[in-house]
Amino acid sequence: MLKIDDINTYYGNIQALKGISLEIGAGEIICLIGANGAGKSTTLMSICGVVPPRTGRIVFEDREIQNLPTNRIVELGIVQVPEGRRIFPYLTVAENLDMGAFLRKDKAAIARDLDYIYDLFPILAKRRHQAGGTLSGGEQQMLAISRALMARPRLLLLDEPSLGLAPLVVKQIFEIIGKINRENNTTIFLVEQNANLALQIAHRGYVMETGRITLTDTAANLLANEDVKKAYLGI
Amino acid sequence: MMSLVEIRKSFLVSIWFMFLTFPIMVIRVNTVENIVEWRWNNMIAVGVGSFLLSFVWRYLIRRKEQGVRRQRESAGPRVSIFQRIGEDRRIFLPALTAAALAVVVFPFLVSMYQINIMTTAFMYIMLGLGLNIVVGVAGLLDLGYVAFYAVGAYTYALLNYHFGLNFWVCLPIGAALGALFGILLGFPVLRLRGDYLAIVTLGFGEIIRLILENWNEFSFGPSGISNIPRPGFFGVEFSLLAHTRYIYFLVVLITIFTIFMVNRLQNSRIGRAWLALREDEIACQAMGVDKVRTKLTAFALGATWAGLAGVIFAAKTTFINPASFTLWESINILCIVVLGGMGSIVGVILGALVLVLLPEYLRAFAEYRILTFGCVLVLMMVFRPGGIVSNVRRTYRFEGPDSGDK
Amino acid sequence: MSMDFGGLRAVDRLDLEIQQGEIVALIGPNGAGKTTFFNCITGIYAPTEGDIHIHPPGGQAKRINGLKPNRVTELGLARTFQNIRLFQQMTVLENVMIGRHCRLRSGIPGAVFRPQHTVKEERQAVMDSYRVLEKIGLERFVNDLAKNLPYGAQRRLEIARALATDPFLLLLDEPAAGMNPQETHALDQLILRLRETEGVSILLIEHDMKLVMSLSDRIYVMDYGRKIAEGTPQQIKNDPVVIKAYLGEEYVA
Amino acid sequence: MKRFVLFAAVVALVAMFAGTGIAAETIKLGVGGAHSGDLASYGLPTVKAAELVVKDINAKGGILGKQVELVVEDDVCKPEVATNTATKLVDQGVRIVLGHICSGATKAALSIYNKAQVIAMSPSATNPDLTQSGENPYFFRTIASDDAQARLEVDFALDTLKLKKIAVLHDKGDYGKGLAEFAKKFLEEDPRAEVVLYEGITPGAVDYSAVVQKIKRSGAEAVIFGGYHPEASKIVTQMRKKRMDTVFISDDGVKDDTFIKVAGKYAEGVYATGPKDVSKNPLAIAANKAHQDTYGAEPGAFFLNAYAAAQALLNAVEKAGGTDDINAIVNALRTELVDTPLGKIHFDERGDAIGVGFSMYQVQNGAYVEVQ
Amino acid sequence: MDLQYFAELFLGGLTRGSIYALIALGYTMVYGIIELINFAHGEIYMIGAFTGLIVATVLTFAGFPTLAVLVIASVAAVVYSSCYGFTMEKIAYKPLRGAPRLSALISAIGMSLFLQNYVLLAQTSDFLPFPSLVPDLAFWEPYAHIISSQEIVIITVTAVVMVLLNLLIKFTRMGKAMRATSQDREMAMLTGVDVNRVISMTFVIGSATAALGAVLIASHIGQINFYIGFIAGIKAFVAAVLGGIGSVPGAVVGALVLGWTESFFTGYISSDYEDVFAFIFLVVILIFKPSGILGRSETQKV
Repeated sequence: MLKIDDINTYYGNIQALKGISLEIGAGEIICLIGANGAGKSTTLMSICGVVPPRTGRIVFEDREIQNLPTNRIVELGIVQVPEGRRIFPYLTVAENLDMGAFLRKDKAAIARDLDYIYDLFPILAKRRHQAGGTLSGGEQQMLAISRALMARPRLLLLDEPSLGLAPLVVKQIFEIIGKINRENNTTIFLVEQNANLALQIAHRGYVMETGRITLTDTAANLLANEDVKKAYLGI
Repeated sequence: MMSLVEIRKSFLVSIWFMFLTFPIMVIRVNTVENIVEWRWNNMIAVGVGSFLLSFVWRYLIRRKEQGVRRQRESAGPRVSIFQRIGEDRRIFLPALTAAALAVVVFPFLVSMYQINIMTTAFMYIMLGLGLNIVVGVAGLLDLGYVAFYAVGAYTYALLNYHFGLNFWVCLPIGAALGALFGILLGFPVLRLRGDYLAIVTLGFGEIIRLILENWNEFSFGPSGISNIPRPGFFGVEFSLLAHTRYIYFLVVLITIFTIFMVNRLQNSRIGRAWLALREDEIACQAMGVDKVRTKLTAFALGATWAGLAGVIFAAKTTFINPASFTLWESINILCIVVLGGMGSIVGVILGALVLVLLPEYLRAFAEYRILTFGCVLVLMMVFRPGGIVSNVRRTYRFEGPDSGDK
Repeated sequence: MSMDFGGLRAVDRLDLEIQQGEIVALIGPNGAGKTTFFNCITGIYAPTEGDIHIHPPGGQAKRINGLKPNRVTELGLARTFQNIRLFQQMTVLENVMIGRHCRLRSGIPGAVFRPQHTVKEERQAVMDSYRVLEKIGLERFVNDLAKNLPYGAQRRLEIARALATDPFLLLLDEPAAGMNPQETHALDQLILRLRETEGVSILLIEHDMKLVMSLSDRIYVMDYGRKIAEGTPQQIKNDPVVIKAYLGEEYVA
Repeated sequence: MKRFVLFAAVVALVAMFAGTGIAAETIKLGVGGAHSGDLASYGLPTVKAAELVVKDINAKGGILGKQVELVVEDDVCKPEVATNTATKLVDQGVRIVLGHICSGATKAALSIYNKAQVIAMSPSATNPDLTQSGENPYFFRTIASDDAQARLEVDFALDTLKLKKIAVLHDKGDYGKGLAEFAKKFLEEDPRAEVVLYEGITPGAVDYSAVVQKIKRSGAEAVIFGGYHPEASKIVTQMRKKRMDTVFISDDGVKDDTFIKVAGKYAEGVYATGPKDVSKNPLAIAANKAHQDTYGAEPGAFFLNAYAAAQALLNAVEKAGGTDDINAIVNALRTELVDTPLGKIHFDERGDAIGVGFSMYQVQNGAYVEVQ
Repeated sequence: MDLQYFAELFLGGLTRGSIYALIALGYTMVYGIIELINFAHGEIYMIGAFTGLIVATVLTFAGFPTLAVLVIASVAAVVYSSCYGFTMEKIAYKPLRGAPRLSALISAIGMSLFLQNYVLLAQTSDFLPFPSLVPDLAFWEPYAHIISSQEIVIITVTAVVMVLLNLLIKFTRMGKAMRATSQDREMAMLTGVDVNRVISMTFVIGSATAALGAVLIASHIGQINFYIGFIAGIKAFVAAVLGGIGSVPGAVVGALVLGWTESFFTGYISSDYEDVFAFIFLVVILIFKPSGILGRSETQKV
C-alpha cells in the first residue's frame, strides 16, 4: 500500500533520515520502534509531506507522493495522529472532530461517522461542547484518534499514542487501535516508545536507530529477538 | 535553466505586477488642479523589470535553499569569518590594530562632513549596543528605546540651560537618568511578553515624546532647545574643525568603553542569566534566577547607553526638539540590531555602519533612498534572517577540570 | 518537613509529607493535578489556600507559599520539567551554571571590573558545574549546545541543572518520560545514588510504574485533584481504589 | 566572502567621498533644506528659485567676474541631519547659504554656520527666536516671524471683526504651537479679548469631533488656529458639518489652494494670513513667468521669498566685493536696498527683512482674496 | 452633567472607534493566524485610499454618475488592496515562515517603508482632496449637528463587517480552517488544510476590510497622502492589542474603547495629552489583563 524507497530527510541542521526504506501492506498494523530521536516521528512527517524528504520516493498505491503538499496527501487517505496529540485547544470537541472531516463533502456520511465515534468513545459525546484544551490527557488522545478517523483514513499513522498516559488509559487506547484495524480494515502505521505493547498488536515491525532502519521482522520474532528485548523491551 | 516553464512563470509574474501597479504607477491624479496624467511607459518599465527580477528572485531563493543544504552536508557547523578572526589571535591582533589605526587617522584625512557622519555612525553603534542588551541578549522586544535617548538629550539640554552644568557633569547624570527611566519602564512591563511588550514600549516612547512636545514650561515644547554648548576641553577654545575632531574622538572613546562594558556584561553571570531568560522564562526562574531583577537590569543597562548617547547627541547637534525622537528612530535602531545580527557585538557595529553610512552615501539617489532602504530590509530578512553576523555567540568553553578558564 | 495545601480547583485538599532523605512518588491519571501541585510548591502558581512548610536540614522551618519561584529555589527546592525546558541555545555547562546562578553573588560592578573575587567565584562556579556534570555522567557533553544532546541526556541535564542549585529537595516531573528501558534503569540508579551522596530528598511524578515501585519509599496517588491513596509500593499495588482509577487489572499481582 | 565584498564596498565609498571639494574660481551659493521626504514640497521651490536667479546672474556675466555655482544639500528638515548638511556645505567652501527651510533644522545648522562664519538666509523659517535671541549674527530671513503673523491675526479678530471670545488651537508642532502661543499672549494682554479655549490637537488624527464639540461648548466666536492645512480643513469641515458658524482664522500654513480644494464649500469665509500680495509687482510676475517657462509648472511654497533671498545674498556679495570679508556682506545686507519680487528690501539689526510682511486673506468664491 | 455634550462626545468616540476598528480587524486577523505584527497593514489601507481616489477621479472625468463612481471606486480599492496584501505576503512574509519573529517584523517594517515611498514617488507627497462619496443628507437637519450621514455609514459598515467576519470565522469552512491554522499550523496541515491558501486568504480578507475602511474614512476626512497609513496603522495596532490581538470582536471592542477614551479625554480634560492618555490607558489595561480585554489569557503550560 505504501512503499518508502530510500528517503533522506533533513530537520534543522541534522539529517534525520538516512536512506529509509520500508513497506506497508493493506490491512496491516506495522510498528516502528526505536529510541527517542531515532527519526521515528520524522518518518511520519516525511510521509505526510510536512517535512518532505529531500531525496527518495514515497509511493502510495502506485502514486508518488513525496512532492505533494500535505493537504493533497491527506486527501489520498493518509492521516496522522501526531505525537503529543495536538488537539486544537480552543475548538470544541465537536469542532475538532469536524476538522478531521475537513476534506470530506458528504454530510450524511460524516454524520454517520460521528455517531460511530461517539459510540466508540462515549466520553467524547459527553464533552462534545467542551473546548479541546480542557480535556484530560487520555481524553485528548481519544479525541486525536477520533479526529483522524473522521477523515476516513486508508492509512492511519499513529505517533506515540501512549506517551504520558496512565497505564489504564494506555491499555484502552491500544485495544481501540486493534479494534479500528479489525473493524474498518484500516491500515495502521504505529510509532511507539512502548515497544512491548506495540508489538503485541502489530503484525510486523521495524526497528530504527539514528535515522536508519536496522531490523525488520514479524512482531512475534521481534518480541523474541534478544537484542530488541535488551534495548527496547526492558526485559 | 531558462526553460519555457521558467519564462512562462516570469511572464505571469510580470503580468501580475503590471496589473498590480497599474493605478498607482500609471495614472497620476491631481485633485487640486484636476489633472489626470497617464504614464504608460511606467507600465512597460514595471513589466520588463518584474519579468527580469523574477528570475533573479527565483535564483536567489533556490540558492538560499541549496546554500542551506550545502551547509548541512558539510561536516560540522560553518564557522563564520568573524568568528575565525575573533578566535585566531594571529589574525585578530593585526586586524584590531589596523582598525584602531584607521579610526585614529581617519579624521585627519577627510573632510569635516565625513568626520561628522562617522561620529553619527559611532553614536548609533552605542545605541545599537545598548538596545542589543535588551533585544538581542535578553530577548525583550523594545520599540520605545528612543525615549531613553531623549531623556539623555534633554537632561543635558535642560541642566545646561537652567544650571549651566557642563557636558562632563551631565554625561553621567544623563546615563543615570536613562537607567532610572529604564527601570521605570521595566516595572509595569515585567509580566508582558513578546508583542504586548513591543506595543507597551512603543507607547512609552510615544508618551515621552508627547510630553516633551506638550509640556512647554518644562521642555520648551516643539520649538526645542537651541545653543546647547558643545563639550569643552579644559576651557580650550576650538575651531569648528578641531571641535568636530574632538567630538569624534570623544565618541570613539565612549564607544570603545561601551563595547568593553557590553562585552564584559554579556560574558558574566548577569549576561548568562539574560540569555537563559530569553530562552525560557519559567525554567529560568525555577533555577533560581530572579526574573524581576534580571529584566530590570537589562532595561536599565540598555537605557544607560541610550542616555549617554542622548547627551552626546545634544552636544553634537547643539539643538534638540522632540521631532528627533520619533518611533522611526526606535525602529531604525532596532533595524541596526536585527540587521547586524542579534546578540552579536560585531554584528551591531557592522549594522550601524551600514545603516548610517549607506543612506548617507546613497544621497545621490536622494528620493529613492528610503525606498531602497525598505527593499534592503525585506531582502536582507528574506535571504539572511539572522542578520549580517548570525550565530556567533561566544560560548563558555570548558577546557578541562584543571584550567577552568575560557 | 510538611506541606499542607488545598483550595485550588486542580488540586483539592492534598496533604503530603516528605521526610528528610525520602524518595516519594506522586502518581495518578493525566489531568489529576500532579503537575499543578508541583507548580504550586515551586511558586509558579500561588495556592489559594493552605500552607506549604519546609524544614531544611540544619535550618529554620519556613512557610513558602506565595514566594516567587526563584526564592523557593534559593531556599533549597529544585525541580525538573515534564516537557524538557533546557536553554537550548546554551551549552551544557552554561545550563548548569544557570543552576549555580542563585548561589553566586557578583553583580554589575563585578561583571565590568572583574575583581579578584568575581574571577574566583566564576572559576569556582565552572568547577562546581563541571563536578555536577560528572556526577550525572554528562561531562563529555560539556561544551555541546543543549539542543544537540540525545534525548536521554537532555533529561539528565535537567536533573543536573536542578542539582546545581544545591537543593535539599529535588522535584522530578516525569523524569523517565520518553526514555528507553536501559535509560530508565540508569536513571533509577542515578536517583538512588543522588540520595546517597547528596542527601537530597526526592519527590517525583512518574508514569513508569516499574521505576516508581522500585524507587519509592512511599507513594501518593492522586485523582481529580484529590489524594485517593497513600502508602508503600506494596500497599499501593494492592489498593483496589488505585487499581480501578489508575493501574488497571494487570498490575494486580 | 560576501560580507567582505560588502565591507569593501563601504570602504570604497568612504574613500570616494572623502576627497574634499577644492575651491575653484567661483562664488558658491549653498542651498540647504528639505529636498526629499514628506516636506520636500516646501524645500524644492527654493532650489528652483536659486537656480533661476543664478542662471540669470551668470548669463549677465556673474558677480565681480566670477560665475556663481550652486551647492545643493538636503536636510529632510531634521535637525540631526541639518548639522551634517551644514558641515558638508562649509566643507565645500560655501560662505553664503540660502536656507534652511524648517525652523528646527535651521537652528541646528546655525550652530555650525555661526562658528564657521557663514551667512544663512532662510526664505521660510519663521520661528521668532532665530532673529530675536540675538545669538545668530549671520542669520537673515525674507519672511516675517511668527509673532508678526500672530499679531496680525489677533488684531484682525479684535479690531476688524470686533470679536471677544476666542479659542486658540494649534497642531502641537514647532510652527503651529509657536504661533498659537503668541496669539494667546497677545489676546491675554488685550482687555477686550477672552481666550475661552487653548488646546493642542493631534496632527494626523482621523477625526476631530471631540475638539470641535469643545469649541462649540466654549462659546467661542472665533478660532485662531496655528498649523497646516490638512488639519485645518478637517476641523473647519467638521465645524461646519456640526452647523457651527464660528469664524476661523489661521496662518500661512493654511493659505494654500489645497485647503480650499479639500474643505470645498466649507472653506468659504475662512481667514488666513499670508505674505503681502505681490501679484502686481513686475519682478514677481517675471519670476513666476520664468519658473513657468523653465519648469512648466506653477511655483511652489516660498518661491518668491527664496527668489528674493537669493538676490539679496548675491547682491550683498557683489557690494562687499567678494565672500572673503563676512562682515562686509553683513553690512551690505543691512544697508543696501535690493529690488526683489517682494519689493525693495533690506535687513534690520536682527536679520529680519524690512519691507516684508503679512496681509489677511479670506476665502471668497473658492479663492483667497486679500481683505481691506 | 451636560447630557447633550456627553452624547456628542460618545458619538464622536463611536465614529473614531469604528474607523480604528475597520483597520484593526485586518491587523488582528493576520496576527491571529501567523503571529506577525503586520506593520505594513497601514500601508495597505493607504493604497486602498489611493486606488479609490485614482479610480474615482478617472471615472468622474469620464462622466460616470456619482453612484457608479462610488461603487466602482470602492470595489477597485478592495480588489487592489487585497492583491497588494496577497503579493506582500508572498514576497516578504512567506519566505520567513520559519525565521525568528523579529526578522518577520523587520521585513514588515521594510515593506511598510517601501510601500510608503512607492506611493510617494509614483504619486505625490502632497495632500490630495478626496471626494465626499457619501452625500451629506439634509433630512437629518435637526440632528445633523449630532451625527452626520457619513458617520452613520462608517458605524454601520463597521458593525456589518464585524458581524460578517465573525460569521465567516465561526461557520464557514474557510473560517474553521483559519481557526485551526491559528491554533496549530502543522496539525491543521495534517487534517488536510491548505495552510498557504488559508494564510493568503487571511491577508486578502484583512486587506479588503482595510480598503473598505480606507475609502469610507478618506471620504469622511476629505484628504489623503502617502503617510496616512502609518498613523492609522499604529492606532489600529494599539486598538487590536487593547482588545486582545487575534480576536475579531476584541479588535472592535478595543477600537471602540480607544475611540471613546480619546473622545472623552479630549472633551473633558484636554486634547493636548490625548495620545499620552490613550497609551497610558493601554499600559494600565495590559498590566491588569496582559492579553487584552477579550484576549485569551494564555497560561503557559509548564
